[in-house]
Amino acid sequence: MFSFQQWAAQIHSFLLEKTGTYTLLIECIIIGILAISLFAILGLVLVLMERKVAAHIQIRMGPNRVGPAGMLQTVADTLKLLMKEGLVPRLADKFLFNLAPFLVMMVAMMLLAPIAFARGVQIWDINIGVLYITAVSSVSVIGVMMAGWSSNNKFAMLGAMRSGAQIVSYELSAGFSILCIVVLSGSLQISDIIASQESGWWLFRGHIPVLIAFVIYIIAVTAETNRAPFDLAEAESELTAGFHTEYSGMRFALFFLAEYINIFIVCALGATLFLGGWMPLHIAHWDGFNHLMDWIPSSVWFMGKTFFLIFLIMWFRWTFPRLRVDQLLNLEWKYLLPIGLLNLLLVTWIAIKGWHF
Amino acid sequence: MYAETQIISSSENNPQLKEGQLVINVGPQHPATHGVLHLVITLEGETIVKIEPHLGYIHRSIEKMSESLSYRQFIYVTSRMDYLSAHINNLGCALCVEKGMQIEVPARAQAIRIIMSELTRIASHELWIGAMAMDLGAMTPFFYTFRERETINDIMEQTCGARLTMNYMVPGGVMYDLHPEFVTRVRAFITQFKDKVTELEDLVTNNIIFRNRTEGIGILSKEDAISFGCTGPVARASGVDGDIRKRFPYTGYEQLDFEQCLHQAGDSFARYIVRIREMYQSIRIIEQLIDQIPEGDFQAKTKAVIKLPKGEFYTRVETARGELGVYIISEGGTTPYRIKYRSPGFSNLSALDHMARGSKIGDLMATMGTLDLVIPDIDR
Amino acid sequence: MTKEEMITWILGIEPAATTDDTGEWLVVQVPVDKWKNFAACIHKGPPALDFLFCLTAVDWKTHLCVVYHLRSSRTDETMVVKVQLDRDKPQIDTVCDIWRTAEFHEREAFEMFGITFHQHPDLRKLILPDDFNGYPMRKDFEDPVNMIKL
Amino acid sequence: MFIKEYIKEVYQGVSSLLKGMKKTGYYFFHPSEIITQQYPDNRHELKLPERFRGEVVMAHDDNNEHACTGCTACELACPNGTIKIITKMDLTPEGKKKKALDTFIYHLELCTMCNLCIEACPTNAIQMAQTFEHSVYDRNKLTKKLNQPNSKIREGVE
Repeated sequence: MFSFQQWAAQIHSFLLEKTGTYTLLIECIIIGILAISLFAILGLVLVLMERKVAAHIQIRMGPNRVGPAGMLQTVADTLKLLMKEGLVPRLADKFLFNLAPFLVMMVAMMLLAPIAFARGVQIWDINIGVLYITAVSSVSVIGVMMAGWSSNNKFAMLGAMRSGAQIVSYELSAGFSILCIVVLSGSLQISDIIASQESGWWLFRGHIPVLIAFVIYIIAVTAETNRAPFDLAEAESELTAGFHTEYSGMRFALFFLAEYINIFIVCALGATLFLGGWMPLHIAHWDGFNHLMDWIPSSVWFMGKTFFLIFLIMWFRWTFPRLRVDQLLNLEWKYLLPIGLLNLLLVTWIAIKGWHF
Repeated sequence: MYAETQIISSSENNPQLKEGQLVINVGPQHPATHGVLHLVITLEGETIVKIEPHLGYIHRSIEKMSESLSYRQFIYVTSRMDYLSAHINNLGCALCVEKGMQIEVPARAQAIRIIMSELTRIASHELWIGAMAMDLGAMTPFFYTFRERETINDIMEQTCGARLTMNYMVPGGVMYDLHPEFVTRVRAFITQFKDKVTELEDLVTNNIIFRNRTEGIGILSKEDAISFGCTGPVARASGVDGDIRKRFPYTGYEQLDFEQCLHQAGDSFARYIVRIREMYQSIRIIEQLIDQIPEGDFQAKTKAVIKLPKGEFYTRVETARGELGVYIISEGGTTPYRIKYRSPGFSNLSALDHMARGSKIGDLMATMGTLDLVIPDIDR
Repeated sequence: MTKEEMITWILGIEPAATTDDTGEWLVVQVPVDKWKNFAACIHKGPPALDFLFCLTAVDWKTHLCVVYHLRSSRTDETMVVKVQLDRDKPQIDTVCDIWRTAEFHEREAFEMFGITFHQHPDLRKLILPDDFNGYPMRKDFEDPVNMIKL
Repeated sequence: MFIKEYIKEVYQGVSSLLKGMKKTGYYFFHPSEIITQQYPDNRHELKLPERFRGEVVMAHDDNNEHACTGCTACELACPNGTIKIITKMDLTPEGKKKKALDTFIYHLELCTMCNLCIEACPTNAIQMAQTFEHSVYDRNKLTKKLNQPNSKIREGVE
């Protein structure tokens, strides 16, 4: 069976043999390079995917000129953005203006650490993995606010303020949905959560409350990543481009990339929590079926689930109109939060009684 | 005589602004203004305190231009005013010239004119629905409505020779006869339209986000609609029965059976619904005519050089946006002495400030979107 | 209401007005100083001419003429009111407190013909640039750069 | 009941959203509905309607003859000054002087394709062509001379 785990072990022993004490350092560098290249590839793939999904929903063909079936379109776009001049407005706060895209990007990179990509492929299996993700992802709002404030542009400023209100409120709902799974699996560690889904994914085992938690999670993370229909921070028909109005060239590309990386991470987390991460589809006591499912590599399972969720979020984006600011907050505080709280109680009750499958 | 316009200002350098207020410029380059409309908006947080339109970015002074063009030539310029209902603009001008010349238009030409006008109206409303949904953040309906609009454009292209600025109307009738395939293609379009327009129900009309964004937003009362001179769907959504086709019928609308779509709510959703229902009425009008277009001439015989008698002539037609008035003052020569186009968008725009005050910026997009502003129509 | 009835109604309001019923619609000429009062009366009605659907000005070379097209929103009475102005110093009272649509139309007439509308709340240029000189819709307007004579 | 209405509201909202997603999902999974035209690739099968107004051309027959008498009706009919006709004096076989076309200048960059010149032409000498790819790098190329060199008026056209 194909597995990254063996490779990793082989490389590790090889390095240990050759370099001895520097192994850790070299491994860190390798991981860093891998993470950055994963970022680049993910960015390219996700942008292309978004454009293709949008095109097909909108009865168009999407990019189809650069490369076979338009596959290299995003590469060309990236090259264009690299060559573009990065303008800084005259009265902008230059330090913060330049820092903001990197901050947003760094947050996205840090979030990558506890994600389990396949069986045994995880950068850092921290024992508070879920907490770490919720904590770090809130830092990205600082980058957005920084960008909006330092641009010295009223549209950017309005967008940043909206984004602040939005992300801070929707983190609550996302947190409650995550807590549901934490309660069920009894651990904050990503590997433990995945292991707890050995006999079936939580989405199927947890009755309706987990289903509700999943829906709330998807809505909340759509809002957290500033995606339509919650893209108020960059509502183009109202605020032109919102917080990144004044950004151009590579700085803009970093924002753009960070948005897609964030989507990937929240979807990966959603897949891990609700759909078992890299865990193949297992049904308790069906050993033959489970064995068959194990033949599909775990990385394929993980990527498949994550991209399914990403597709779902893209589908939202190209279907719905945008909400208004007060409606957005109403949705959170009047609907999602009360439902989420009640739901958490239900899930806890289920977990205590052991009613889940 | 007048105070200098301050385009960009904040509370620091503008003593008129109160603490906490800020001024933003929506336009002339802004995704929501569909053209080069420039709105200077005073905000308090997200709430709109005042809207001040600045016009004229594409003012071509069509009125002045028309003073030097002959009565045959000036018609084509009006296609460039409200380019989405170019046919109806042309029709208004042709009717005004015919009124001055006192010529009778053949029955066939009249039927063709009505069918073309109604097709134009459907095309315009289709575009509007797409563009308005896009203003509210839903990108996809735009493409679905454009698919239907494209069919109309193709029909227009086949018969009139152009897709947008047709210049199909001439004084005394239409420029050429219908294309042989016209009738079958229009029938096919009607089937397609009835099939596909229901998609909008799922995507836009019943969508809870759309409903929340438009219901109760940008309310224009009946009294205000009259006072601001609003016409067209904007006025009808407020309950003003001002459909020119019904109240002051022209070119044979009086023989047709159709309803004037009225709504009493006066909010953005009412304007949306009125336009949707109007498309169905347009289809109804086309259905009545398409099978019995009278035979005969498509153009009345006119002299090569048209001279209007001395006097004043005013005609009004119902474009997709409202009442277009063409006011020609003739001194008896080959060119008009003065032409005034009473454009619907200009009056409708003046109500924007009243409608949007006190609402959020997001609501402004819903209000402005449902006014269906076409900027060349406002600027002329 | 027939044209004859309207004429008697109008002359009852404003004896100085002259009427002309040869055209499609009744045309009333009102002296400029009586206009504001007259406008308020015809707006009140009956028949309430509450819909000002066209406001424009015409340059007759000897004088300027402001033309108001009015109709009732309930009934079909339509009336054209013309007010003659002095060409060198055109001044008239605003009617935008009676028909609010007049606000924009008067601003347009102001910049295109140079007519001053007294008590207009915001009489600034609407369409033309702020530093534009001259009144382009007047017959004697010449712009050697942008106007192309065919 | 407050709770009942609350749940009903949520249910109606969610179901309206799902209906919209069903519609867009239908199009996503039905690529046959795509209406994009691959424009520069489909050039050879692209057929414009015969009435399409692309540019004004003057038809010449095999003998390099056209039907333009140089009457300037089109020039007068044109609202934009797009057409400029230069005439010359020809000698007829009988030795009489006769006005004839020298150069038919057509400014494509001014033309709005309003068709008024075609309508005005008494001899059907000019027509609208269906070409539409008019972009050039030099604006001067848009000023065209419509009559071909050494062409002359067809016999019998008055």
